[in-house]
Amino acid sequence: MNMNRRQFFKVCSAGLGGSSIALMGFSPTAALAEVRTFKLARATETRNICPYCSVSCGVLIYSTGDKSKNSQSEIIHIEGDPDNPVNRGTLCPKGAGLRDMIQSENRLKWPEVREAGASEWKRISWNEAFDRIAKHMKADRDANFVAQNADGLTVNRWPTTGFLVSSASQNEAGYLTVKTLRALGITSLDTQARI
Amino acid sequence: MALQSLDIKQRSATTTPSTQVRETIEIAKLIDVSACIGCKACQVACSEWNDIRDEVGNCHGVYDNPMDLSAKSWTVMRYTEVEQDNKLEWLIRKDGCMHCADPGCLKACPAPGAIIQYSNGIVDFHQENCIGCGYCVTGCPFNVPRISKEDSKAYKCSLCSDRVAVNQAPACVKACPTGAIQFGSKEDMKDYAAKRVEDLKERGYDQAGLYDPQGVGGTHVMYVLHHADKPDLYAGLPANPSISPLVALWKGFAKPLATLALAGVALGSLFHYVTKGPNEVSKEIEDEIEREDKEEAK
Amino acid sequence: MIRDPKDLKRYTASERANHWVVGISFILLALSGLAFFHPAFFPLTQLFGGPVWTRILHPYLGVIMAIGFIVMFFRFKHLNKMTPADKEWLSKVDQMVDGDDHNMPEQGKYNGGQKVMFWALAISMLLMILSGIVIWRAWFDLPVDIVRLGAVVHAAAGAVMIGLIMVHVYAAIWVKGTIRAMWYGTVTRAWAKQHHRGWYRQMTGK
Amino acid sequence: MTNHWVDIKNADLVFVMGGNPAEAHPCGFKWAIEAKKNRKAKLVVVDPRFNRTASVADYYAPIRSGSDIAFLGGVINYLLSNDKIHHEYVKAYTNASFLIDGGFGFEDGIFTGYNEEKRSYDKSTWKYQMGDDGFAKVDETLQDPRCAFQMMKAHYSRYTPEMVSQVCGTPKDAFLKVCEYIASTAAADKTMTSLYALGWTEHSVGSQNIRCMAIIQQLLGNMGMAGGGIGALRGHANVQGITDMCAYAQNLPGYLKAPTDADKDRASYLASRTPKALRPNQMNFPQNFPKWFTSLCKAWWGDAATAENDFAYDYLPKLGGASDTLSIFNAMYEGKINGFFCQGFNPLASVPNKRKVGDGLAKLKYLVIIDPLATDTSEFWKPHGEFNDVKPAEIQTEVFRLPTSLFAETSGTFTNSGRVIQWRWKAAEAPGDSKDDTEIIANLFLRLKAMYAKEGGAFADPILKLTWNYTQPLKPSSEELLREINGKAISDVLDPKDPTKVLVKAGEQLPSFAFLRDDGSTACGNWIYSGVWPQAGNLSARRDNSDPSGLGQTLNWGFAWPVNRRILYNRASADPSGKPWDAKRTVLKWTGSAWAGNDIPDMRPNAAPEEMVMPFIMNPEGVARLFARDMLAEGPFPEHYEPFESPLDNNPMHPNNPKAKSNPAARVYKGDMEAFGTAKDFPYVATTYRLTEHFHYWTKQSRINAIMQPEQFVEIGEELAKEKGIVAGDRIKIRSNRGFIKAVAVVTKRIKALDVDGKKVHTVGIPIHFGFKGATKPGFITNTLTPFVGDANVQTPEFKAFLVNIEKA
Repeated sequence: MNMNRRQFFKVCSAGLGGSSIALMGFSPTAALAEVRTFKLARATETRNICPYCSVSCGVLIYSTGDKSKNSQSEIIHIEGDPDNPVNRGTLCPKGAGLRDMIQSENRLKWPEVREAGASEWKRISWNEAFDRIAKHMKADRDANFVAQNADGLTVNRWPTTGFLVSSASQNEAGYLTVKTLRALGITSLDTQARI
Repeated sequence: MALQSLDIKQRSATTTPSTQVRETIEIAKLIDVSACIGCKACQVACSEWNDIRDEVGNCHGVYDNPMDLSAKSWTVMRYTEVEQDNKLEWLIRKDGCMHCADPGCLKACPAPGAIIQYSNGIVDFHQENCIGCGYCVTGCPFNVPRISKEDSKAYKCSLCSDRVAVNQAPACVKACPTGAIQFGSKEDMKDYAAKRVEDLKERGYDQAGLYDPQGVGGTHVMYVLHHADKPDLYAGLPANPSISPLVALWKGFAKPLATLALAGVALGSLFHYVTKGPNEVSKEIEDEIEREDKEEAK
Repeated sequence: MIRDPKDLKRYTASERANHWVVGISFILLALSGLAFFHPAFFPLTQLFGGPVWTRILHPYLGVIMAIGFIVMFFRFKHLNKMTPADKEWLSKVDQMVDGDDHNMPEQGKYNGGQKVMFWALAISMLLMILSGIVIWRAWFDLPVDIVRLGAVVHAAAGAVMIGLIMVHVYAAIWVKGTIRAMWYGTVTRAWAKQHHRGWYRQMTGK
Repeated sequence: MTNHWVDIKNADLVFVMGGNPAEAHPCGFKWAIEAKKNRKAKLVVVDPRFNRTASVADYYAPIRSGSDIAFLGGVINYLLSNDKIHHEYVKAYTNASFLIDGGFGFEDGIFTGYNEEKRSYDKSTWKYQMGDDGFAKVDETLQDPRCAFQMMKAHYSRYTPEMVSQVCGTPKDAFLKVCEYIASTAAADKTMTSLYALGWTEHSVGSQNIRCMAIIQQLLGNMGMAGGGIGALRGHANVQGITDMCAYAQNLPGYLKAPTDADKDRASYLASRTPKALRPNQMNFPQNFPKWFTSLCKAWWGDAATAENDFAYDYLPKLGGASDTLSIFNAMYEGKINGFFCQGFNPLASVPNKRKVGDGLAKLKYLVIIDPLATDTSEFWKPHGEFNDVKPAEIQTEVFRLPTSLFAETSGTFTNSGRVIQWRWKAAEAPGDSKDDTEIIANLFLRLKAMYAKEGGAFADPILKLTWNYTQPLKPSSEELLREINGKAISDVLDPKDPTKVLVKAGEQLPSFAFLRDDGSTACGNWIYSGVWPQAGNLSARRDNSDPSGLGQTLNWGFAWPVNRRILYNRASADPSGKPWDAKRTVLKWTGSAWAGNDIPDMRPNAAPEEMVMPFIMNPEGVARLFARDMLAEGPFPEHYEPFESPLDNNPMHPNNPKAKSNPAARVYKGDMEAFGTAKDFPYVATTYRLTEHFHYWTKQSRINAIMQPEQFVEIGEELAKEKGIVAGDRIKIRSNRGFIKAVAVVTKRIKALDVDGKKVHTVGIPIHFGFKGATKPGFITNTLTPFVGDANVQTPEFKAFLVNIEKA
């Protein structure tokens, strides 16, 4: 190709024009620099207490929605309660990760039974679960209740069913559990206090 | 210390100045290594706030886990057992972005607006503008940014710019159970550090001091160290970090100069052409060939 | 365009194809590379589908160019051995640039300037390949110091290479009758006789 | 805790031994750091490992796991022989001056009255000499060789620094340095707080470990002081509250000792539980026992509990014998238990000797798991490779798994280690069909009740007549339950001094336990919580965190039991004349007419100092006990005994008395003694512990915590690693006489070999937390290794000191 002076200028101006188009028309959108939106804006804040160790740090649980009728709320974040005099907003690695406990893949969602000798779980209804467990309890209690000991003293105990009481549930649940177990005569009970 | 989107000090790959008129407070995070128990609350709080979850790894025979910074671990604790003069110390340092006043990552970044330095000192990555070239990694004197294998974007600690923007402390700071991480204006943090250093000196740490390296213009994440004379003890914290001279050279004056040189070549050629004219085959030789052809034809 | 059957064959079809593979990939590489070289060129990324695509494509184009270049290198290497005549030519290059080629010594297929260009490009290309591999994060994960060095070398060698190619292109434009060698493969005997008399003699036996 | 979390900031010395609060209670530990920052306090750590707490300590001393009493006995000896004690405090506020029964003695490691066959003591001589006035005899000069002070001094004179070093492996100079730090707080205006946790309790001598510190704090005059006291750093969020509710056999809510077979009727029961004052003028607060107990019976059986039927005394089961976790699992192992419930409890992982526990569970007819998570226990029957090598077909236990809600999904109260009861608000619904614990209990109970009402059955009365007047019987609310716990007046409560004056009207909530009566006019579910929900409303939900004193008392935040008191024994923070020992940290002072200050007085408010009413109002002595009488199983003074698995052949303190090698009063079941290993086969001392990244066996289910610490590891010292050719990251096998686990080796400078009794002793540190269910890498259960023996008093298993061997896996 033989390019004369005029042709050369043509090529040059075409190149310039092309890059001008790139600069004006096709140039990238303005690179904005805004911070990520604050994710807790308008989230529902609920005050609670960390369920791990006995420091009992106050936590703020943030969930979606405003508790209106049609919106299901989901916990999206948990952080320390700055008002709580003990932790003053701080949390340890366990408390700071509480959301992953609440949303653990290993949360149980419905009652299950593993039949004697079976190798798998079977989903059952609450009604069936309560019914079967209550029958077991009554049968065992009626069969093994000790009204009097060998010396003939009234002892009224049911020693053959045991119960380990949660140290993670609220005082009220613990109290109700103890009250119920004592009324049933259970003496084989303990809690996590020493382990 | 409100942080609004326009309070920008520097943007990557941008040659014109950003808005400079508003005066905002320069902030800093102070990590008091002498009060750190290495509990990793900061690691968890960071992951929780920023919605990142790294892989469940393996134990590698040390307490460290995850073993290194990654696109999904923006801060990690580094544990070092040091025995000096028969005294054992377990030095635990929270590693992560230092938010340099003179950020090497920003300097190296070729994508406009992918790295922003806010006027409060936070150096933030904007993944939307990131092209994944990894130049920020080469620019960083602390080896902090990481490129995600999933989206090829660069990630690192944002100093929770979204929290700071609404006047909340970063998530790690808020969580830190022992108050080893403090947050406030850089000036206040220096004052706080001075008190801590005084206390440490009283306890026999003669070389206690503040780590605010001037090689990068100071940082917005600072450390109180018991052995400020030997930052290297703390899992290789650099004693005198600065932007690699290679990066400085390359991103400093070399590139504009090279651009000018290239423009010079182009313009030189143009002017050469218009002044000297094209180098055409001389009439003489054309005639010679013609003559030869005629002779041959005979 | 009708060609004179007596025109001299300078490049075979495969050589030309090879050159243009390298040439096109170079242009694309230069444009995409410049986009990351200096913010002023960043809008060039739009030619490639945006900045991220530019970052993704650039190294693959580099692979194409590298392969093309290596093939070409071995094709032309033997023609680019420096001779005393080349040195003489180089010593008088200022006259040449000034537009006066009367005193230039007789040249073979390539003149001294072209040979220097060949070797300069070859060295630049080698550096580009090595440094390019080092900084190609999608496939390689090397120590940061090496990557830093790689980035500098890549940028520097790239700038040099672009400069060299600009000279190369300009020379082709400036020396009339040159460009057709890479289009059709032939040059006129007059062109050959004027610029590469040694080669002219070799080809024509005159 | 006698004090509370925030109060740690008031200490001059934070002494951490038997615990690792930086690891296990980071947010509480902040107050130790605050003390360091703001009071220039010192932090001293004694532990087998240089742990996370040690990493920020001013001084660290190593110790062989299981030798704490030797160390602390040495401290007592140091304080006494160097006269570093708070004389006025010791004289006035402890039983130092009390004369001890002439029959009491101690010989070569054994106290008077030992019965080797029963492994227990006849404690009839472990008492004071009584005067004709019915009170204990005292010698104010503390010179009588039979006074508690002199007896104690003689007892601990054997605990020389050399002996401490020989037994504990602690270098002598390190031990003495620790003693110096501790001794510095004998000054009236200096306090030490002691922080301990399972590192003291999980030994066969757990209770006595803590007794040692009680003695030390008395000698230093630190009990009742701001920044003093003893901090039992408890485990679960509500383990304090559930312990207060006494969800264990020995006690009824509020620590009321449960009736046993020995208590044939209410009268004799009350008589044996209601002590008489041992010194004149003392408050002897437990004299109110009948009021607390009667109100409890009224809360539970209401109108069915009448004076005529002994307030339903017979409705309560009588305890036939031991009934703690270990004894229950032993009974289960022996096939004596048919049904079992695990409510938020994972015994397969958390009870010693996993194999024995698993075998026991396999003998059950039915097992009910009530838990939010899929626990290891719930799948004890399911094969999980070598981690749980079982055959389901051979296990005939019917297992039910009931999903329950987590903390965020219920409302109610938690009680922290500092006894502060705090209300929580429900934030979300539990996933799927989960139900609250209360709902599950209510459903089961009401079903049983209906069955008993219809079909009859064994002793149905306590079931049929149990008070259950909840608005939604199947869903009792936390608010209703907390009101029941607080208690209310059934009929008008009258002023005993002026019976015309009604203090609380019938039906109203009680303002505090001071208003409880033993005539059936009050009902109260847990007397120590009385006051948490008075007529004014729910005080546990108070959120005023103002702190006018600057001591961190925040009296208007939540409600601390008892009666919102934040520091127990706070009367002891002032001298006998009522002047604070340290005016800068005034907790209480005598104003001339009453006790007042920055806390609720642990004292009758108008008890003038001249009345000499002593601060330890729960003790019939009125003072604290250096000599613990018959309160503990193995002796009135703590004595060092070796762990049941010891690297030593004998107890270096009693080398010639095999009876005194290990705790002579600890219970060992048949078969378990044989399951103990010896140093010949298992040469290394192992100790188990928690990591800060995890909580017990829960957070292994939580992804983020699994990321932070993903896999079971074991810590060994560099020297042992070198001997065994192990490098960090290697997989190693750890064996005890009860089984083996495999884990990754962490090789560290932080565990050093110790020179114990002329022998080099290595320690192997084994974190718990891991198992075969969860987000962490599946692994073994640490308690496969641990021995099935507990503390002689409360049966806390000896998790902290046993023997293992290790090899590369």
